[in-house]
Parts: sequence; structure tokens; C-alpha cells
Amino acid sequence: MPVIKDVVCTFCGCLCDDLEVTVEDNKITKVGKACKLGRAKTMGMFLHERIEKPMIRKNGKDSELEECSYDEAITKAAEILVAAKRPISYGWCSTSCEAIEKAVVLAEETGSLFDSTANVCHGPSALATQEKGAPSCSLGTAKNYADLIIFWGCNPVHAHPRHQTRYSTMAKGAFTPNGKKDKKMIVVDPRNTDTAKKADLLLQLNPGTDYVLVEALRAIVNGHADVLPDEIAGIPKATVMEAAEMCKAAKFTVIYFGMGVTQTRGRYKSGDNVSSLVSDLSQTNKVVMIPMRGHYNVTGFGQVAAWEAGFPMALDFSRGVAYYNPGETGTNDVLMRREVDAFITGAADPGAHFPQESIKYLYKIPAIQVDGYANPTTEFSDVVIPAAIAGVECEGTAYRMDSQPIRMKKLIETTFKSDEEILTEIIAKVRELKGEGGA
Amino acid sequence: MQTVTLTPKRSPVISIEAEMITPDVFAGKSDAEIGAIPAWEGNEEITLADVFDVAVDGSADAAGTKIIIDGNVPRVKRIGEAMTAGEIVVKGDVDMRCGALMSGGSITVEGNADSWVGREMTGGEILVKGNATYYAGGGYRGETCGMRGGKLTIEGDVLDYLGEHMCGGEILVKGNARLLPGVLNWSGTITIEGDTTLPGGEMKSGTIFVKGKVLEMLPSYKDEGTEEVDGVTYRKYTGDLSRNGEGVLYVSV
Amino acid sequence: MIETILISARTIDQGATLEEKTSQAYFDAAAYCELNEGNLEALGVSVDQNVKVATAHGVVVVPAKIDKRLPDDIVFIPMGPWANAIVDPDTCGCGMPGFKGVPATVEATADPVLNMKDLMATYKE
Amino acid sequence: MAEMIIKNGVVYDPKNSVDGEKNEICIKDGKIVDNVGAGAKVLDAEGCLVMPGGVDGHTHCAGKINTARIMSPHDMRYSPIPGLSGPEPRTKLLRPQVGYNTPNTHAIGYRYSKLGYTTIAEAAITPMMARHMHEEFESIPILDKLALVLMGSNWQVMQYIQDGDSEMLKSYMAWALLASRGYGVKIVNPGGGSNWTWGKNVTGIDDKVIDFDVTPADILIGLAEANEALNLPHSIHVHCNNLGVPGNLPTTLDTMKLLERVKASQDRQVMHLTHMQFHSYTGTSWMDFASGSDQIADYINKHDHLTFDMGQMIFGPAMTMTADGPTEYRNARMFDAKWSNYDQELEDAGGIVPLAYTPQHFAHATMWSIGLELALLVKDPWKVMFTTDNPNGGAFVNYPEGQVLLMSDKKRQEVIAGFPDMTMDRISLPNIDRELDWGEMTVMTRSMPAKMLGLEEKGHLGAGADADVAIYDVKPDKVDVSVEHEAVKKALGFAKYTIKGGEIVVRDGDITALPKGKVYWVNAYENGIVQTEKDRLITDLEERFKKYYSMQFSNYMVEDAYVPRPVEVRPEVA
Repeated sequence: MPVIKDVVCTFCGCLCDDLEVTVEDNKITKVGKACKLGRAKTMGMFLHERIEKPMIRKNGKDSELEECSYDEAITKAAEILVAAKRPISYGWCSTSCEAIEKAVVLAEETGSLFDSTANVCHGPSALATQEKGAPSCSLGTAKNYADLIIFWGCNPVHAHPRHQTRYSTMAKGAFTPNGKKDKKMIVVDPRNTDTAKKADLLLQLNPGTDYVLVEALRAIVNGHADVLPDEIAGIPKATVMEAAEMCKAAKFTVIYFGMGVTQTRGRYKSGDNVSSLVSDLSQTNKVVMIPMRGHYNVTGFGQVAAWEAGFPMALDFSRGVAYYNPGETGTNDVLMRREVDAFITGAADPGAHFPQESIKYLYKIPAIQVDGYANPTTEFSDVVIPAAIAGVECEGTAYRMDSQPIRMKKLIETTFKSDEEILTEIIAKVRELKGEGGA
Repeated sequence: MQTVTLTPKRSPVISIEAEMITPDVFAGKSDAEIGAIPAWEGNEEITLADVFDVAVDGSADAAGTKIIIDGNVPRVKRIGEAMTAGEIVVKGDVDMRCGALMSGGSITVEGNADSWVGREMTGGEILVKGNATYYAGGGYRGETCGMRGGKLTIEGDVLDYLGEHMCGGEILVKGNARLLPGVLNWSGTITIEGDTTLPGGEMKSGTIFVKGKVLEMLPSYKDEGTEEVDGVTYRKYTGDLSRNGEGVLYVSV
Repeated sequence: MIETILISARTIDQGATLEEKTSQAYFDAAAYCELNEGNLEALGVSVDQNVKVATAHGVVVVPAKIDKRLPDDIVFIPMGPWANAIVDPDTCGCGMPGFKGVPATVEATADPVLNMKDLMATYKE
Repeated sequence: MAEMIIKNGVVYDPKNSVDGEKNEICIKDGKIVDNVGAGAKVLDAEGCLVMPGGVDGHTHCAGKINTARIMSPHDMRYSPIPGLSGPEPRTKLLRPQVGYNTPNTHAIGYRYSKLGYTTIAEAAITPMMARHMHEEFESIPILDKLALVLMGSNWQVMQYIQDGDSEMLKSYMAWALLASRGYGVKIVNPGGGSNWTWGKNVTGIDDKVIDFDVTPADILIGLAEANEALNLPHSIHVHCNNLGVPGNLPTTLDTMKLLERVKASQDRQVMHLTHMQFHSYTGTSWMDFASGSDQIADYINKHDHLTFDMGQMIFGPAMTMTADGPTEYRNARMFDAKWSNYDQELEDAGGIVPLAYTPQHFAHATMWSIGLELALLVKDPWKVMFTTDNPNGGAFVNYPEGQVLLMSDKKRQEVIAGFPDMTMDRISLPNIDRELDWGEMTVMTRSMPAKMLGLEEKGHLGAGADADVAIYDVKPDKVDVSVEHEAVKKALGFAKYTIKGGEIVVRDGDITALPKGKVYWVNAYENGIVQTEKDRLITDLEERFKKYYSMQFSNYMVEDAYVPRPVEVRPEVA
């Protein structure tokens, strides 16, 4: 039976690259070594329905989607984008960097806003990087060196199931040959999560008080424990002191942080302050931080957009060159203000992951979806273009949560066009409509 | 003296970017010339005449030029950007980045201002009679310093990150300031007459007065007892000790 | 009725059904809320009975489940359309809506839980 | 492809002993040839300065710079040099451009081309991150590129040196160049990167590395000897220990002396020392620190086994990015600046910190002087490469500024006049009146870097060379650069013509065409290593990947898809 080894899993930012995939008769019948998420992603496509054909709503949002040809759908998409004064292109995170490069070109040529799913996950981490930098390391370094792992506002048992065995608490590394026995673990979360169950210390803070807790930790590290009150962020001072002592005792600490840091009160200011905590602690021992990225290639979007156009997300090409200011140019910013007039999304599902107010507006403007599967976004989309699944049906590059690029494999043949091909065709059609041929 | 009156002709949904609305640009220009000044509506280049009726009275240099926006412009961004002199009066609301990078002159907003009013201003005065939202007197992404000089007054309330990265100048908020005013500031003075939450996060130096209540206090400030300033008794705190800061936070007792 | 704080976040079942959001499996994985036993008792609600979770931004009806380890007065809903019906859409000047830490009330209800398509249809204005 | 002939230009081609002569240059099929037919397109250079296309042998242009971009949205709006910096909207031909120290990839390609540069060398990439660098290479238009691969804190390298296994060392080096599609061997703060993963550093070439029984000196000698044994076109490329530390002069001299014992396999240096400015400090602290350029220059004038580049400082905002992790952390703490760090498993470290240099600060003024002193005190221009260590000492768009500083004592004195008094007893620049001529400038910016890197088709205009030509609106026989430095600076910033591979890519300072460049890489593995040694290496690597790496061995090597226009260089097997 043909087994493809070292397959790259395209679910989360762990980008595990050791999967063993059995392909029989152009069907994936077994996925070895994957977690529940990776298995569902890699072979799930044979268990549930694809968007089989391109579709268009011909008479507004109340009309049904009707099947059409790729050409028709792509032409319609191009027409919508060219006609718009303030179009926005969103998503492009569960796809290849090669597709993202095309999405940048399309956004430039249509004078669009251009944003990634970081808008609803780690966008604030990029803002924190802009404030304080990103003191980080590769996941292999973390595996080999780290004797203290802190999960701050993240829950890898649910969101990154193989993280602990491959890279963090349970992984055996060069200087942690006994795995878990050589490592301590702290969890910071208002919930006593499944990840927290095995922690040496749980800092169960009040929701929205991450910033306050970081302030206290920094005050301790910088010699001002005396000013701290008896309770900080709902946690006894003694417990916070204990956490600080664990950090000072460790030779190499990694702080993995998630949406518990980015989506709560203060948004990026907490992650930004964690970054300073990392710097403060590094005066005596090594400390780094790594964002637990969700979409497997949301990191890649940030990389591609930064090298192509200067900014990692929330770009506004309306004046021919990117302007950047999350809060002003982020997808939910402009949807909340109801100031865009066309929407294209691919390899993401804003319908499921945006707040109600944004979706209400998406029901009012022309919307284009490029995706493999029907989902809530399909409900308001006027043009639906089915795409091949990157990393399964087509190859390309993806960036792991530690910014390590890996080449995804093509496992099976498909008749669906890839995101890259679809975007290339939309670009060609846009040029034709604008009378900008060539190139 | 030159007075330029811009009367809004329509209520755009897509924000107009009109960074050319400054006394510096308008000085000495006729109504036709001002009407022909470019602005942007999304990805479309338009002119000010597409949005405003323009009436010019007199002719003068920037310092002698007064611009009156006679109406509500909640979707016109960047009014008064980088202005060095003269006066702007807006008889209604303004959109984001009003008065950003201004170094002189004055802006009065009779309604509300959206985020980033007075972003990175270095001089001049801005008065907002209504409310402002986020990052009033704040900085730009990645930049170390926000506001460096001048005075920003907001008679109503503001939301989060007032005076973020402030390196100089003066901010007065007569209402409440929501979360983290003065976060990461280096210098300058912020006065909040109403209530606020977590003031002075990571303040390196600079001064914050809170005349209302601090609804939630950072743990990393040192209580220095009471002190009277200009006839008002405050509890004085120094910090932010999370970063060995030497700022002063006065909270009315 | 109890007053709580809403937190939404990923769960493994919600993640495993991400590519099949029209399915019953996804509905089962994303359309529910969790409270601790004490909170649920206080509401007089038993497991799988429907509750109405309301915030300043919306109302959603979901069945209740127990997470014994949840602290008092936190209601958890997996990330997805049901949670997002009531999260705080304000991006706070930095792009990110409030998916966590939103004040919410929870009360028992006889109202039905909307499936994905019906829930989405409520957004047509 | 059409033929072209450049007529009436004043040509500088030092490699071929052409020093300001009105020679014709013939181009056919992207190469310089001896003759072309009568139908060749004529380019009238009417008395203008004609040089080979510029070669930047040490720049940070792909890979790590992207983290710097993400850190620096504010840099994207900086525009101190109109036309070569800041935001510029897309045109029908060009993609949008942003940035100054950290411009987007397209801007890098356009702006180097406007400067008349046609080849750039990314100075520091780990093998594991090379895939990323190649993606950015592919996105940088016009220019030819190559990459130097970090090996100075690599576990395999240190293990094989510790084991005294020179065959494994050679095999690994050749394999690592293959795996990363890299061109040469870079050593940054040898051993220090490994120690930095524990938050520590080394203090000189004889310290022990924490986890291996080797010293920086062992690493330098081991890699240099293996480099020569593999007959690689470039020598080792070394960033010494103690960068930027007052009193680092002895470390730099120790490193230079150490390499005297290594014999070059070909007609070039055995070591290139990079950004020497940052390594030439006397004193014991910032208070008593001063220029050590005279001692460095004296040594280099008396020895022929090494070359160096300046690492010239440019005043204004800069972005430091280096594999020297501990240096960046030190900078960040010293200036309370933002700090990015990256420890790359088994391979090296690195950091990124924004800084700003000002002529009002004596330390910066002194550093600025040292770079120029080094270039002016070393007599043989073939030992000196012009760089700013872009963007560590300053953005590459300031090259014309740096170049006219070398050509105009008057301009130097003007700048020095603004320095604080505290600077004056620390520098020797005020007493150096040498002004480089066009021939010497051509050497330092073209011919020397090409020779230093072993790029035979670059840096000259003889038959067989790539038809990469820069033509500037400067009349060498009429202009007095010393006096007219501002006009010359402007001309050097906006080439009249830049010709890349026989195609006009810049005309009157504007981009006119966007060919895609080549990527040079060295394959010393396939023919250079015998099968039994290959087998021995692969067995060991497989074990190391299982134990220590976070990526599968089979997914590690850069795939052909990332290098669509490769130039594979195969060294002759000794």
C-alpha cells in the first residue's frame, strides 16, 4: 500500500511534518501519527461534502446559489472587485505562501484592504512585536533547552494537541533527555483547562487581568516585590512570587502565549508587556516567547505580506501603496464602521469567526468566497469558488508558529483549481477589465 | 485674514482621506483652487469640491488662514494633518487622525473626534468639545514617541490608550478615560478630571493627574503619601516600578 | 438569571469539525455553553437544557453543559457562530474584537437552539 | 538577444587595467564580448562614468530582515532620501514600495538597481531558514543573489571539530551549502551563538564553548581549513567575537593572526573580515573607547591573507540585525530599545534591535570615523570592500553618501566640524587627506567584492563577464569630487543607465524593466565528497535529526522549486 512519509499536517501552527498518509485509489485511507485535528483535516475531506461547483447568486442575498463554470465565477468576482471603491480581501491563512503572494498582487491591483485571520487571533501579537520586538526561538531549541514551559492563555491539549509531545512539556531534548521529568510547567488561564491539569503551577487569574499580572511579575523581577498588594489579578501574592521564583530558577524558559493574551482586555498591551518580562528575566537566564498560532499558515501570511508590501496584516492599498494601522485598517474595524463595499475571502471562514455586527454588514455587500468547503461564509457569499486543499491536493510553502518554513506535499490528484490558480485567474480578469494587460 | 468655509455636500460612508485640509495648503488659494485639491474616497481619487462647497473670503498666509468646516464630517479623516499654523474649526464630528503630526495653530472640534486625534502632535492646540475614542494624543505603530508637544483638550470622555507613548506636551480630559491612559509614556502631563482604569502602565517618566476615581490600580506603583498640587490634595504614587519607572501618578483623595 | 463573564475559545471537537460546519457534528461541538455545577444549579437548569446567554451585543440560545473546573460566574462557549452571536464586536482601536471577557447573563429558556444556517439568517437586516 | 554597444563612456575596469579610458563595451546575449555586429544597438554614454555593476558582498536583504520589517511599521514611512526611500505607489510597471532601513523586497531590487548595483550577497542565513531566504530572493527583482551560510555555532561543526574529524567537517559543510543552496561559509561570533542559547557569550577566541570542547579559535581554524580543502570559491567570511565592545581590538588582531597559518587554495584571501568598523575599538569602556583603526590597518598593510569590509556608519535611524544574539540583547538593554531574538536549533542565534546614530554623540561620531579611517589607511583597495553592513551601520541607499565621503576630504571635514570635542582625541580621520579616485572606488564597490567572493563573471567588463554595467551622469575627467560631492552623490544614487544581463533596467534614475535575477550557489558535495564519507555523514545526520531537530530530515533541504534560476558553482576537486 502506498504510504507517503513525512507529510506536513496543515491544521495548526505546529505544522507537524511526520505524518504517514496512506493513499489508495487517489483516496486517503489512513493518516498515521496525526492528532485528532490533523486526521480530521487530512482525511476529513472524504467524509463530508465539498463545494463541488462554482456558484453565483444571481438575484441578491435572498436568492439561492446557482452552479456555474469557473470562468463565470472568476469573471463575476473580478467585476465585483473592479467596481468597488473600498474592497477588502481577507483570510488566506489556510493556504500556501505562493497563493498569498498572488492575493497580495490582487489586493494591490484592486486598491483593496488586505488582512489575515490574525485580525481575530494573533494580530495583537504583531502589534506587540512592533512595540517591543519578538524575543523568540525555534521549536527545536525550545525542545532541547527549555526546563520551564509557561502556557499563557493557550490550551494546547485542545488547540495544538501534539505540541507538548513534539516541542514542549513532554518532548525529550538534548538537555532535557528525560522529557517531562526535566521540565516544569506553569499555566496562566482564568479556566482550569485540560492543559492546566498537569501543570506544576496554575495562575488562575481573573478574566482580563493579564496585563496586571505581567506588571506584578516584572515588578518582582526588577526588585520591587515590596510594593505589591496581597492579591494580584485575583491571585495571592505568594503564588505570583512562586511563579517568579520558578522563572528565576529555570535555565531556559519558553512562554507560549495564545488568544487568552490577545483577545482579552488590553489586547496587545499584555503580550507587549510579556515581551518586556522576557527581556527583564533574560538578564540572568534565558527566556523566550512563542505565539501559539492557530491557522497553520497564518504566520506565512504575515511573512509574505511583510516582504511583499511592508506590513504583516491590515494593509490598505487604496492609495496604491500600503498604509497600515490595525484599529483603522483591520477587517473588523472597517466592517464595524460599514465602510467597505466588496469582500473577498479565501482559506478562512469569517462567517463562523467574526462577531455578529460584522456579519450583519457582510450580508449587505457583494461577497466572494474561495474555499473547499461550505460553511457560514457561504451563507452570505454571492460568488463561491471551490478550491483545492493546500497541503493535500497541491503543494506549497507554509510557516510554522516559530516562523520556520516547510514545504507542504501534494498527496492526491484533484480537478479543483488551487487558490493560487484561482487568484491568478482573477488577477488576469481584473487587468482585462481595467485595460491593464500584459505582465 | 483668509476664511475658508467648507460646507459638506454629502455624508460619505467610505471615509474620505483629506490630509490637504490645512491652513498651510489653503493659504492664498481661491475657492476653485481649493475645490480642486485632491482627496481620496477609498481607492478613488476625488477633489474637495466633490465633498464640500468651498467659499473663500480674503487671502492670507497659513497663520492668517481660518478653515471652518460647517457641518458634521464623521467620515473625513486626517483633517489638519501636519499643519503648522492657522486655525481649523469643525462644527461637528471628525473622523480619525485629526490633527496628527500638527506642529502649530489650532483645531477646534465642536463634536466628537474618532481615534488618533492629535497623533504624534508636536505643537499647537486641539480642543475636542465632545468625546474622543482610542489613542487620543497617541503614537504610530512601532514608533517610540507619540505626542511630543502642544496641548490636547477633550471636554468629554475618551476610550483606551490616551497619550500612549507620550514624550511631551499636555493632555486634559474633562470626562473619563477608559483603559491604560499614559501607557508607555516617557514624558509630558496628562490630566483626567473623571475616572479611569489602570493609569500609567509601564510609565517611564511623566506625570498623570486623576481627579476622579482610579477604578483599578496597577500593583506596581509605590504609595508616597499625600501631596498638594495647585490647591488639590492627591495621593501620590511613583512608578511604574515594573520597569523601574520614575513617573508620578497623582490620584485625588 | 446569573451574571457571568463570557469566554470563547477553541476546543478539540470544534477544531476537528471545522471543515464541516454544515454538519451535526459541528453543531454538537460548537453550540453549547459550559458553567460549573454551582452556577448551573443556581439557574435550576440541568445538563442539555437550553439557556439564553445574553450580552450587550446579542442573545444566543444554547444547551448547557458542566465543566466542573470552571470558576464561578464564567460561561464558556466554544469559538464559532454561537459564541460570536454575543461577543463584543468593538476592536478597541487595534483590530481585535472582544472574544473573551464579555459581561453576560445566563438564564433558563424554553427557546430552541438555532442551527448554523438559521442563526446566520438572523443577520439579514 | 539583441546586441548592444556602449560608446563614448569613460570606463573603469580595474581587473582589466582599464582606468578611465574611452573604451567601447560590447554586449551580446547578456555577456560582455569583444565585438558586436554593425546592427548592435548603440548606447551613447557621452563622457559619462562607466563601471561594472555594483556588487554588495555583505548585506542583510532576505530572511532575518523580514522580522525587522514586522517590527518596524514606522520605518515604512521614513523617506530621508526621496526616490530611494519611503512609500511610493504602484505604477503599471512597478509594485508599491515602502521603507528605508527595512524596505519591501521589490523596493530592495529597484533601489539597488538605481544605485547601479546588480549583485548582492545576503550575509547570514542558517541552513534551516534558507527556504525563507530563497522565497524573498525570488521576490527581489532584477538583482543576482547569493547567500552566506552560518556555521560558526553549528552543533555538527563543533562536534566534528571536537572529534578532530576533518572529513566529517568537510562533508557537513558541503552538505549544508547544498541543503541551503548557499554560496559560502559565514562565521558570526564563533561559539558565541551557541552559548547565547543559554544566555551567555564568549569573551575572546580562546574561551571554551559551553556544550562542546572547542574554542572560537578551533572553530575558525577548523572551518577555514575545511573551506580551503573543499576549494570553495569564497573564503570563510568572519564576524569576529566581541562586536561593538570597547577594547575589542585585541580579539580582532588575535583572529587575524590566527588565520596566518591557513593556506589559501586559490588566489584570494583565506578570511574575509566583515564590518571591521565594529571591531576596531580600543579602551576598556565607552568612556575611554577610541579608534584602533591604525593598528588594524597596519596589520592589514603588512599581511595578504585577509580582506575586510568597512561596516561604515551612516547617521540617522538604523536597524541592526545579526546572528550575534548577545550583542543585540546588550544593545536592547543599553538603549531600552525593542528586541527580537531567535535561537535556531543546532545552528545559530540572532537578534534585531533598532538604533539611531547621531553626530552629536561622541561614540557614534567616533564609530563613523573609524569606518572611513580603515578604508583610507589600508593602502591596497583590493583588500577593502565598501559596505555599511546594510542596514546595521545604515541603509544601503546611503552608499553614495559613504562613497563620496571616501572621495572628498572636504566633505569629511565638514561633517567632523559638527562633532563634539570629546570625539577629537579618539579619531585620526581629521589628519587623513587621502581621497579615493574612481579606479579605487570601482575596486571597492565592484571588482574587489567579486574577487573576494570568487564570482568570475562579476565585477569587471572583460569578455565573458556578465553584461552588468552601471553608467552614471558624472564626467570623471571634468568633475572635482572633492568639491562637487553633493552633485556626485546624487548622480551615484540615480544611475543614468543600469544594465543587467545586457538589459537596460534603469534609465535616468527610473526602473525600466524587471528581469529576474540568478541565484549563485556552490555544490561542493556531489563531486567533492566521496560516497563512503557521504554515507557516514548521512547516518550521523539522521540520528541528529531524530534526537534534536524539530523537522524531519527529508523535509529539511531547500527544494529546487525555491531556486528557479540557479547558477550552480562546482569547485574543482583537489
